[in-house]
Amino acid sequence: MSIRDRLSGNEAIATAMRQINPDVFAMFPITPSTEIPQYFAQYVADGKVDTEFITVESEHSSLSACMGAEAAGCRAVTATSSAGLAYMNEVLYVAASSRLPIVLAVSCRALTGPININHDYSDSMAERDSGFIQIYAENNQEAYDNYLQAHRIAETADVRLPIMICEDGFITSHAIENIELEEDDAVKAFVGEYKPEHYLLKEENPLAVGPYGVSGYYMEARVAQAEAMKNAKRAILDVAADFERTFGRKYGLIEEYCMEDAELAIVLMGSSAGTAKAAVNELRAQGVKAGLVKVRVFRPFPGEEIAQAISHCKAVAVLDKSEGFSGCGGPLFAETASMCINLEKRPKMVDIVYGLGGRDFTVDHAKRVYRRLEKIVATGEVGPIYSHMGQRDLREDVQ
Amino acid sequence: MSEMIEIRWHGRGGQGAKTASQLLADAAFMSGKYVQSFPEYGPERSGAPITAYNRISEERCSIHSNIYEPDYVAVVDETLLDSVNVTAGLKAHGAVIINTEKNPEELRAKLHGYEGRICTIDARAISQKHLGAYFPNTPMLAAVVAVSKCVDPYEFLKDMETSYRHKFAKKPQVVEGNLKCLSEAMKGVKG
Amino acid sequence: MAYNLKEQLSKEERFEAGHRLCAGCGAGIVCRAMMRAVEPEDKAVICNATGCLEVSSFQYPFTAWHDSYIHTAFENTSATASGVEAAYNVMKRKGKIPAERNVKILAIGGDGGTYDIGFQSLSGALERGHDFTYFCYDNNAYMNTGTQRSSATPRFASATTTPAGVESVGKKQAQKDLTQIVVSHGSPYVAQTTLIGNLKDFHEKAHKAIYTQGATFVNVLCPCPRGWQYPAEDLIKICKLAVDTCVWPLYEVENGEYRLTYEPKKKLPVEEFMSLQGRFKHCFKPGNEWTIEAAQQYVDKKWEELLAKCK
Amino acid sequence: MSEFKKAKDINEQIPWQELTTGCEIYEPGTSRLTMTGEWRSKIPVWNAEKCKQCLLCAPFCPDSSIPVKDGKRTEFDYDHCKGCGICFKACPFGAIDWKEVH
Repeated sequence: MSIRDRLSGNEAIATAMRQINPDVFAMFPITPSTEIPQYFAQYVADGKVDTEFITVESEHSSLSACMGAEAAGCRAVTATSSAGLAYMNEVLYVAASSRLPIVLAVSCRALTGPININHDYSDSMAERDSGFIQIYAENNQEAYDNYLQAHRIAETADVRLPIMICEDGFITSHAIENIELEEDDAVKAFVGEYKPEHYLLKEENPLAVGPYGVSGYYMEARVAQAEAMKNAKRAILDVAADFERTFGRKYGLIEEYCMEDAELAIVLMGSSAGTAKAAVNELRAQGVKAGLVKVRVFRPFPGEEIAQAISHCKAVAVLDKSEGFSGCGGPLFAETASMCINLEKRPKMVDIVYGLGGRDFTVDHAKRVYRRLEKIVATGEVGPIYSHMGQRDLREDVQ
Repeated sequence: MSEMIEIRWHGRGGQGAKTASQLLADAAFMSGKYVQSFPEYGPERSGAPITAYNRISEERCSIHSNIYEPDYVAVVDETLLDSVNVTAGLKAHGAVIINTEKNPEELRAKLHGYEGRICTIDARAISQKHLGAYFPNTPMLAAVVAVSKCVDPYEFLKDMETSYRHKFAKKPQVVEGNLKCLSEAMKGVKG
Repeated sequence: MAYNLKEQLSKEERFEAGHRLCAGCGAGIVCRAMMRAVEPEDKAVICNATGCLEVSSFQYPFTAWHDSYIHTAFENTSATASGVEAAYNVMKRKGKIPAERNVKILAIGGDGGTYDIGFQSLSGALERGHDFTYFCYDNNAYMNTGTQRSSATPRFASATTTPAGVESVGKKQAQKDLTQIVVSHGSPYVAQTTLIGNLKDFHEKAHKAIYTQGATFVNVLCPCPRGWQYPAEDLIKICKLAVDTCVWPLYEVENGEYRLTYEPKKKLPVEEFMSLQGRFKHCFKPGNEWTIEAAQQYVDKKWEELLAKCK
Repeated sequence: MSEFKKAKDINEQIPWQELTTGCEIYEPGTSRLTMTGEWRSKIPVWNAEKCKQCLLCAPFCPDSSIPVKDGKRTEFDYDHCKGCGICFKACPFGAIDWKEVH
């Protein structure tokens, strides 16, 4: 039986952690993820978990300690945001290439500068090539559900990769909303025990982790890691299928909303998808064939699935909540567009960078995007492929 | 979604506007509603003006933006009226609920031409009387419920009693004080 | 138990031949002796900072270590060890490791990974008091990248980023006294040693450090023939001179109590240590005599300070 | 013990599918498979007759190439000895020569 409750995204994730009872939690605080280890510290203080809770001196060390613990044979977790994730950058790559299935909760927040504590994806997007699996949540429920699935995905034998469970800083992390929680025992049964084949503290044989790899091995090691990331796609769907059987809530790599006959579509991530759904509802009521694709899994990138979902559309806007500074669009657009390149028939596509550093994204903003797509369809003119939305601007508003 | 009620709270960092919005979400949650409670975050420290929000509805609300056209506005600290345009975007059918000892019409001049309903509640006096200290949140919460009817007032008092009895299991006198505080505030709204 | 070299060498080797350290590298001697200090019935997990030792002792698929080993990065070895220790504690608590099984957690890094880039994580782990022992093989510069100066490089040493030249007499600053800094963390056991005699001094300190509960630290002066520019075969002589000139005093600090473990019968001039090494060659050029005097004054001052603490 | 990939079966000819996950190794001391004796330009020669078995040479070998058996040193492990000469200097009895490799 699910338990009806109301929690913030951070407390939902902390609750999932409590139910899973990981072996080691290495923490260093940073807004807006700080509440996660704070809630957890209280669980430790109250004897609700028997986790070894290490209060390290930096995020670089929190992930390093997780590496040591995970390699030693434990489930190790941590949480961070923004500069903390950036500070972990080096270790993210090492954890992934060492194939250690650490679970990292990220309350996504803008990177400096100027320094800003609010939400966008500049932190997690900057780590998109780190080798971590990345799953994003629209709300507290998804943050909780994604976390419950995380260990199993990461620990899948032919995957063995670390995973980021991302929620939108403040918007999700600090907003209290209704949530369906699952019983502790049901969660434990779903997640299961961690049984690595080899680990540092194994009695029967030693384990050596993290070698120097000469050129004669490096390429092969990287291909193996790339294949593991490809395997993660199947693992995510398998775990989601079992999650649906067990708890009744359904997840995929992407969520298609009103896409069956959509002519105009937005591709976006996280809480903005929920806001945009309200715009779709309004437009549908007016007879506009609007739809949206919410990208739940960003790594591995569900390129074929997205391309398939939007292939029949006339115009598509990709909404990027991070500035990649490529000079020609954000990362979600670059990858979405590249995956459409071989479609027989493909929609006109534009990229809109929005919502940086907590700049609000409203239903009206979403409607403006659909109006722009209508104009593209009507005129056949795409206009600027890459633009920003929501900023004060001396130029004529391209939206 | 027409039955969704959106509320905006204005307070000062450390005074508990965020907590008040959470308490309201709790109350609405207990009466079976779908709720959202979220503050607008910045690096503000104690004393700085802050904003918090509530959405209360019968179905889950997928919108995650701030609220620009609230149905109700709650002002926890009267002195904010000098610096913040608290009624900005407030819907015509709505109301602003202000913590003050003044009468509603005495404050209209400070509300930037706002023509709608003004409600006041002397949260300080009620709080001092029943709780022996200044905790504006409890009377404010009751006033917002009384004005907005975002939850059924009778159910609200019942749920709050259950909640207080659980929360203050070892301090029954605190339960009584809080309940009196709520019921007096519900009756004491002016305007 | 009294130190017996024959018994020690009869133990099974735990740092294998075939690693790729330079011929004559002190680090190989350090690793062997470190592993002899772990009781044969106990297992160890070695956490190694990026550096010469790491690229040489675990080059895929060849590990020199008989015990479990993990390398993650350069600056985070103490943090990695913290995680291993946390795992060990929790696995014992949860019954995943039998109570009677003993695993010693060792961290090892060069002076770059310890004095400098790894200093933050070392300080953090010391302060938290994880039950592990950190061994620093201090070879006085960043050797893995080609002898760039570190904070462990002594004053006047020529390094590739502090070369001697017309306007330069090598490194301008004295060596950071990391051992003292570790003592200031309140570590229950801290020691300085090097590779001399029958390695009794090293062994006893390593053993005491490994078998003292808490975060303990052993700082080992570890010559690098390439970086210090001396003939590789002279390693023992160099170490002995470092000790007899008091450039590298041998002492230990147990719960804050200082103890000198070796006092030279005759304290030799620092010049004798310097003259064997190409990195100090410029100090012996006419006009640079003052550098040797300054080096001597510094060593004398530090030595007197240490003696005062050991009284 | 489960069957796992051995270092001796890992080389620069095998495909990526046959590497260990994360380039881990599950055995002790596989470096022994590397013949670092090939690096040698000078060679230590042990004179068993002069040797007093004081063992001072053995712990100073950075390459674990002076095996000690039953409390006595034995012949150098020339497969791995890099010829650094430290043992030659360590010996107080002149029982180790150090010669050019020809």
